[in-house]
This record gives sequence, structure tokens and C-alpha cells, in this order.
Amino acid sequence: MLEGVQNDFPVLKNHPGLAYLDSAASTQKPSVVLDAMDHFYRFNYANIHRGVYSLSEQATASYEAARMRIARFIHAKSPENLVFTRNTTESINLVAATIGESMVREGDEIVVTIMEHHANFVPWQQLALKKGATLKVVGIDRETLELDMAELASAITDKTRFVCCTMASNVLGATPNVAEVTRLARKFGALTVFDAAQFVPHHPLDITSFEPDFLALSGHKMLGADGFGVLYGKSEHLASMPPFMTGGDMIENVTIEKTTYSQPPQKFEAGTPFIAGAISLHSAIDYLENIGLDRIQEHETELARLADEKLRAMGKVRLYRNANRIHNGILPFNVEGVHPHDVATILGDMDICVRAGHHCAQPLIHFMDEIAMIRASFYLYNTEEDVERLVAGIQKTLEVFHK
Amino acid sequence: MLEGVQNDFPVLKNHPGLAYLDSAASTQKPSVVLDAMDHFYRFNYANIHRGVYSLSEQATASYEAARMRIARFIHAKSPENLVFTRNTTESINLVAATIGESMVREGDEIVVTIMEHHANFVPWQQLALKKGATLKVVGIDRETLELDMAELASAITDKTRFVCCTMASNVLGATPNVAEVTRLARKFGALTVFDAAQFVPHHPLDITSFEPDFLALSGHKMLGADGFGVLYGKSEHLASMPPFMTGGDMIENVTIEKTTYSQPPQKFEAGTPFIAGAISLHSAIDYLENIGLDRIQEHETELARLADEKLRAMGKVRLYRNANRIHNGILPFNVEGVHPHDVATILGDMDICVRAGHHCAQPLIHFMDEIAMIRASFYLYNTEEDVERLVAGIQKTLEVFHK
Amino acid sequence: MTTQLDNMYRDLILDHYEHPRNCHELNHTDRTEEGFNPLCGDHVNIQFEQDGRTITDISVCTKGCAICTASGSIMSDILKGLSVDETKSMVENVKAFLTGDRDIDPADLPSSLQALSGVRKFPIRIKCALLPWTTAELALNKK
Amino acid sequence: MTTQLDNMYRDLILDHYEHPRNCHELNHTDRTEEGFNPLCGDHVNIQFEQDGRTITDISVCTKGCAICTASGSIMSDILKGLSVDETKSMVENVKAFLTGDRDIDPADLPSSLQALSGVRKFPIRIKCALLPWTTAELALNKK
Ligand SMILES: Cc1ncc(COP(=O)(O)O)c(C=O)c1O
Ligand SMILES: Cc1ncc(COP(=O)(O)O)c(C=O)c1O
Repeated sequence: MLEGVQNDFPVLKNHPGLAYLDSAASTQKPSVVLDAMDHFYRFNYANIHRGVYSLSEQATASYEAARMRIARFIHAKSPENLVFTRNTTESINLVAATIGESMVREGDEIVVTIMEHHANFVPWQQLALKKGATLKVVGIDRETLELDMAELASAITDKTRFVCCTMASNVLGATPNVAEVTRLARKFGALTVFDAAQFVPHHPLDITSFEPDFLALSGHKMLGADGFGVLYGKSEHLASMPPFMTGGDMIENVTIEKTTYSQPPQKFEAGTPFIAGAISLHSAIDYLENIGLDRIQEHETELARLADEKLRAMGKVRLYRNANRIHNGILPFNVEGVHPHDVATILGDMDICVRAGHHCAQPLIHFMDEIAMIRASFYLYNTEEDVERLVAGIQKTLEVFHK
Repeated sequence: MLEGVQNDFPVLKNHPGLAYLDSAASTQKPSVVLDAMDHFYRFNYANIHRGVYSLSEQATASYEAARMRIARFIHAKSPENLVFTRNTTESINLVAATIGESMVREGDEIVVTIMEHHANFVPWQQLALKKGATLKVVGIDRETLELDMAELASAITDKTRFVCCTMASNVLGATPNVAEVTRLARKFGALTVFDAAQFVPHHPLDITSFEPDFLALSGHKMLGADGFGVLYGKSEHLASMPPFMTGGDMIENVTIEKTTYSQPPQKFEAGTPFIAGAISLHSAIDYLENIGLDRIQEHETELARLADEKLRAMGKVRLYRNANRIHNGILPFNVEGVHPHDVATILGDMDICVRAGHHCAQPLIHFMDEIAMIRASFYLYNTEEDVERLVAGIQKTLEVFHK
Repeated sequence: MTTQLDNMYRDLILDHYEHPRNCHELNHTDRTEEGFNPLCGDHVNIQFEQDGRTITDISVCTKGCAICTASGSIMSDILKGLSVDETKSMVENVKAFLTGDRDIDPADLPSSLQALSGVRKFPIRIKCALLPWTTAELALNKK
Repeated sequence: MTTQLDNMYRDLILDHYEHPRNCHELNHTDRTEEGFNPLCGDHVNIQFEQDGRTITDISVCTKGCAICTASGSIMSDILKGLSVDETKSMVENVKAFLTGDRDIDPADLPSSLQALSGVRKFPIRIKCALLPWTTAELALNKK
């Protein structure tokens, strides 16, 4: 188990007794990350790319150093494969609105999974509706709660243009076999779009092992600032894709008649970006790798397993998970006869922070015949005490509802 | 003149001798703004909108309080008229990609001005090209360097769908008469899109006085964080416009077949936003209004006027401005026989931060028969010493180039 | 647990949650409306049977949290027998009471409603309590 | 002003900037290419006249900053008379020299190029110095 990391997180020090079990929604930030942002604003702030004075050069260098660091983190060939966005949602919308828009024709197919977060579902659904293409939704195995690979294999055909798949479900934690997904997609020339938002905070990621066409992530789910995300794209796609937004910083030349664009990634970064956001993610990755993602995984899995055991023992709690695996410290459950939202309110009142609802994954929740679920998600800064608090909170809930 | 505000800006304290004359590109941040962000991360951070625990409720309340504050700042009818974006560029792209996309047909016209920043030029140029519409570019008077209102009046016809106009040029500082622009546009039922990025940092803005259809601004140009911008839109437009990006936080209901969306502004805010960015702009507006935009204007205009006078007196400096007016503390100039980029490098070497180039306004620079210009921009934290430094820097430039 | 929370989950609320009233078939349905609360996935279906301007029967079926379900159930008891206009002003008053937008003397409201007052301390849950009422309003404003 | 800056704006550079060499009409043009640097609006137009694989004449016309203009002018003096292959390896070496990507002994380069070495201390200006060279490379790689 990880010891003492709590001290690195000001929110936890400032709220003794808080059980923050909502890291899958967004994580707290360690002081090194906050200090890196603050230092940037107090010592080096300037707009990037076009200033020839030292502040601007430093800011540009920091921004581009973050690109290199993130490239190294996911083993991208080059920093130029990384486009900086606001979040995973924008990253995926960018792909759908550019290469998606230009590639998908009437009668084509787009394959998604039932496990997708709305961010990797709605953009494809809307693109399919707009183009008269078919959205094929691949289910999960109701026993194992894992992606149904056989169904996926039969869903992909030579009409399939995109296969859009999460690397880790934000509800179930399940982690599809992305190498297999990629292999199946490639067989039919379909492009892959992976949502790594819930995966990268917990696992080392080496994209050379499966070579996705596109991959999206959010800084705020891995100790970085909110408002900063990343899109990885293969060079050949980024080079040929039209821009997403146009304006400053992404042009080569503008005349009254026409505009030519910069090379990627600049082509996709119109306007002043969130420079401090890039710096925050750089620092967050350093921090995470310094502790070690393996150790983090072990720690959070142990806590989730413990919570799972104790909640199960209460009899009135239904846990939605494959009994053999807990992934990403995510534990989805419901309390019998109590609406999850009431559970979360009671827990919230006791300073136990969990999420209740559809978790932006309505198709999955519906597929599982539920209206909503409670999700407790554990991360590196959680402790066994947090597990105790959660269990006590559920106990209290049962009392309030006379169960 | 404003006294002592320099002390509020850590960058200036940490770089004694720095003459930061690039505020039109991005401003430095006062410590109250940095502290507000930092406090949020250390005490209240959580994702917004869907958490039922107190951290998330507080974060949501802060985010929405920022919306109310900004609405009050520009006199919007309701906070719901404000969509949070990354920057002015995204705000304008949002308009072009939604209502622009659905309204503009072949043969229609879009009117822009030659003074636009690329952010309010390229999206309209590209929309016109895509739709087979005509982009009409209204010039400026070569004498006064102000928007040619007669040309604008004759450019707008009943084929005009959008009139896109800056409220303050980032090169010349010129501030078109927006009430007149709106009146002309409305006569023909055209919608107005105002770029207020360079206006709001310097002037009180009461949109009830001209009732724009859309208006865009960036937090980072008015002491707020980079990565946070705002789009104002009239309610009837926001209600009928399709969404820009889709995903979490902007949906009402998602089924496999179809998606229904939230009401504005949520409809346009897909994914986790830059919550701390909203908080930073809230705090920045408090700070600015506390000092008073009128006093800021007076201060920066006085400094720019002084610099103008001294540079003119050197004989070898060509200033591009209407001799009667200096706006927004912006001073564009060139040094005879020296490329602006070389000037900026020499100044930069002396810790005088100015910008050289086309300032993301190539059509204007071209219209003025230049390749590039130097721009010194003054703001509340500049001093007479900064003017002296600028003048000394230009003196040095002339010496290096044996002029 | 705070007393505020105790206040919200009163026995009356829990009773209405466990045994919601008036979810049934109507003889004939004059107006109907569905309401969603994306936050908790609450869903409410409301049907009115009218005789002229008077509500003769009402069905409220909720799939949702305790607060929303109880609020809908309590509402169904209150609205029966009211005129359409009385209903509209009742909805207005309940909205003002729950949101605190306007000062409402609780004594002016049916006493069963006071059980819902605890929700006012939980701003994010007010929507849950409001949903049946705003949905009823939509139904009544339909042409 | 720092000595680094002095170093960049040496007299030789300024002389080439004020009097750029070899911007002229060619007898016949075998290859031509234009280069832009969006940063400062630099623009360079390069034309080659060849006899087989040897460059017999070159025209370099620059509208740009001192560094870019001088770099183009110096380049035009250096490339004349070289073979296409020699030119390519020269461009390679100059790029490496300016960016510091590879260790290049300045003694291996034409002495006039050393006047450009000052730019290495101004990373953002390296692009200005490189533009003529990369544009020449593009021209020579054209089929
Ligand atoms: C007038 C004007 N419009 C738009 C922009 C673009 O702003 P941003 O980069 O924040 O999108 C700028 C800033 O450079 C500007 O000066
Ligand atoms: C799997 C997954 N994808 C996408 C998202 C969306 O992330 P963001 O809101 O940062 O765009 C989330 C986070 O909620 C997620 O868990």
C-alpha cells in the first residue's frame, strides 16, 4: 500500500475526514502540480509561439516540453502526434468533425461499444445520423461484464469506417483487449478511436503495442488541471485531415481569398491555448511515474477489493462487477430499495464523495436494466479509512431507509 | 496615473527591469486571481454539475457564480446567455459551425472587416468557401485608420446573413461604432458577431446599448487564466442552434437511437470544463472593476501617448495610427530600414517585450502595404519607466543598424 | 449525519417513497406529460382527467429517487379536485417555497408539503422535488 | 544589449541585409521554390539554373528580416558552382550547424557561414536563418 501520499494533496489536508471516492470523475491535484502552474504564472507567463522575448520563449518551451513529455508517456513516435485540446470530449469531437466528416458516407458503418462514455458515443451516433450511416453498438457479456469480443468481430465489416472503443469503462472499469480490437478493425481497413480517459491514470500505456489511429485523454483525471486534454493521432491522418477550428496560431498564410494552414499539431490548435494546463499535465505525469503506475494500481485495487468484500457482506448491496477482476479502482453498486441518488446524498452529508447517476453512460446503464448506479472510485491517495467510511455510510443509509 | 498596481503582479516583481508591452497578446495575472485559482484547487476542487457532495456543489456554485458575474459585467440579460469556451477563437468557431452552418446558403453573403483578427476572419472565409457564399471584406479609411462605415453600409444587402466585426482592432486599436454596425445589419436581417477580445479589457461594455446577436471574449487578455473564453448569444439563437460538440454534461437523454440535449448554455459545454478558468475570470473582473476601467483606460492611453510622442520625435519611426486617437493602449509602428522582427529581437534582448509580425491580422497588414509591424501595448501595470525603456530600445536598434 | 439530512428523509417522505399514491389507469386522459431529471435519471409520467376546468383524477408514476417520488405522490393527493387555475397557482407557490425565490408562508400550503421543506437545505436535490410540479405545469399549459 | 546579440547582428550580416546578393533574373530557371516563415512574415523565392547536376546560377530574393535575408544572400554565394548532391549535403550541414542537432566543426563550413552562428543563441530566430536553406532543399528535391 502507498503510504503518505495523502500529504501531497492539499485538498485532503484541508478537509480532514473527507473520503474522496470520485476520482473517476476528476482527481485531486498534488501540490507539485499546483506549484508548477503557479510558478509559471508568477515567473514565466506569456503567450506562446510568436513572442521573440524571453518570457514568451520560455512559455513556448514549457508548452512544447509538455508535448514531448506526454509523447514519451504514451510512447508516441513524435510530439507532433499530439494535439492539445480541452478534454477527451473535444479530442473525440475533433476526430468525428474532421476525418469522420470526410470519410463516412451513406451506407457506411461505425462500430461503438455499449460501454462507451457519452463522449465516445454521441459524436459517432450524430455523425451516423447526419450521414445516413449505421451505428452498430457492440454489447458486453452479461456474466463477465466484459466487452463481447465475438460480437465485435462479427460487427466489423468492410463497410466499417471507424471502431470506437473505450480502453477502460468509467462505470465497470472493464478494459477491453485493445490489441485485438485494433487487429479486427485493421483487417477491414477501419480506423480505431480509443478513449483512454480512464485508462491512462492507472496503467502504463505503450501505443506502439497496438498502434491506434486516434486516442484521447483528459489531464484532470490524472492529477492535472481541468480544461486540458490530448488527442493522439497517426501522422498520416493528422497531415491529411482538415482543421477543426480556424483562427490564430494555426495558419500559414491568410489572404482575402484563401487560407493555408500550419503543419500538425498547430493546425488543430486555433487560438491561445491553456498553456498552464500543459504544464500541469507534464508535472502530473512526472509525479505519477515517480510513484509508479504499477504501485498505484496495486494500491487502489486492494482498497476497492476490500470495499467490495465489506459491502457484499452487508447483504443489501448489489455490486456490478466481474467477481474475478477489479479495474482502475472502480466499484459500481446499488443499495437495495434505495435510489442511488439518495444513497449519494446521505454519503455526501457524511463527507463521503461518491457519484450516483448514469455516469454519462446511459446506453450501458440501460443495457444493464438499471436507471442509475453508485460509483465509488479509489485512487492513489485513498486509504483503508476511506473504505471504513464508505461502509459506515452505507450502514447509515440502510438505517435511514429502515432496511 | 495608476500607482502601485505593479505590486499586485508577481511576474513584474519577479522580473525587475522588465518592460512588458505585450498585453494585447496576453496579460499578466494579479496575485488575487492566482490565489483564487490556487484556493479552488486546494480547498474546493471537484468536477461540477453531477456530484451531490459538498465539494462538487461548491465547485458548481463557483462555476455558475462566475457565469453570473460575467453576465453582469457585460450586462447580459441572463447568465444563460453565456457559453464558456476555451477562447475567443472557439467562441467564434462555435457560431460559424452551428448557426452559421445552418443559415448560410449558396449565393448568400457574409460581411467581415479588413481589421479582423484571423479568429473572426478565417472561420467566415471558410464557411463562405464551403457554402458557395460570398465573403465581403469592408476596408478602413487610409487616412483615419477607422472602419469605413460608408463601405460597410453599401456592403450589407438582403443577402447578408452575418456581419462579423471586431469591437477593437488588435493592431490599430480602432473601435468601430458597434451601434451603427448593428443598426445596418439589422436593417437587412443579418446577424452580428462581435469580437470583443481587445475591447473588454479596456472599456465598460453594456450590450443592451447595441444588442449584438453574438459576442466573444477571452479571459487571458483581461487578467484571467489562459484557456478560458466566453461566447455571449441571444437566447433565441442559443435555443435553436444545434450543439457544437457532443458528449457528457450536455445531454438530456441518450439512447442507442438518439440523443436529446440540455438547455443552453449546457448544450454547448460538452465534457469537463476549465472550472478554475471561470473562477479566474470572476476574480479578474472583480479586480478590474475595483480599480475602474475608466482609470485603466486613462492610464494606458497616457503612456501610449507619451511613447507615441517620443518615438515620433526620433524621426526614424513610423507610427500607424490616427493622430487624434489612441485606443486600448495599442501602438503599432515600424523602424525605418529595420525589419520589425529584428527590432523585437533587440528589444527582447533588453527585456522589453513587444510583438512583431502580422498579429494574426494578415489581411489588414497587407491592406496597409506592410509585411509586419511592431506592436507595443500598454496596460494598467505599465509605467513611464516602461516608455523610457522602449525609447532606449529603439535608440539601440538604430545604433545597431547604423541608422 | 446532520439533522438537516434527518429533516429531508422524514418518515412521511419515506412512506410516500415506499408507497407512492395515485399511480393508476385513468378513465380517460385529457392531458399527459413526461418529465426527466438527467441528474439522477428521475422519470415522471403525469396524466390528468378533467371535467371542464376541474381536475377530476390524476395519475403520477415516478421512477426515481425518494425525494422525487415522494414529491410526486404528495402532489397527486393535493391536486385532485382543484381547478386548472388553482393548480397553476399551487404549482407556482410550491416552486417558490422549494427554491426560496419568494417568501411563502408554509401555513398557506397543504401541510403534507411541509415534509418536503428539508430539501431546501440540499440545493442540488431541489430539482428532484420540483420535477413532478414542473411537469404538471407543462401538462396544464399544453393547448 | 548582450554580447550575444552583438554577435548575431555582426557587420557581415548587416551588410548582406542591406545589400543582398544574387537576387536577379536567370537565363533559364530549372527549379524554383518559395518559402514562408509565418512568424515574421519572411518570404523567400529561390531559383536555380542548372547544367546537368551542377548549379550554374542561383537567384535568391528575400523579403524578410535581417537574419533571413542575410542567410539567403550568404547561401546564394556559397551554392553557386556546387553540384546538386554537394548542395544537399551542404544544406544538411548548415541545418545541423544552426540547430545544433549534430556537432559540426565550423571549420568544415564556408567561413561566411560563421557570421550566422550568433543566431544559435536565439532559438526562435533559427527558423529565420534556416528558411532559405530549407527552401533550397525543397527546390532540389522536386522531381
Ligand atoms: C481582436 C482579437 N480577436 C481574437 C483574438 C484571439 O483570441 P484567443 O487567442 O484568445 O482566441 C485576439 C487575440 O489575439 C484578438 O486580439
Ligand atoms: C471513459 C471516459 N471517457 C470520456 C470522459 C470525458 O472526459 P472529459 O469530461 O474530460 O472530456 C470520461 C470522464 O467523465 C470518461 O470516464
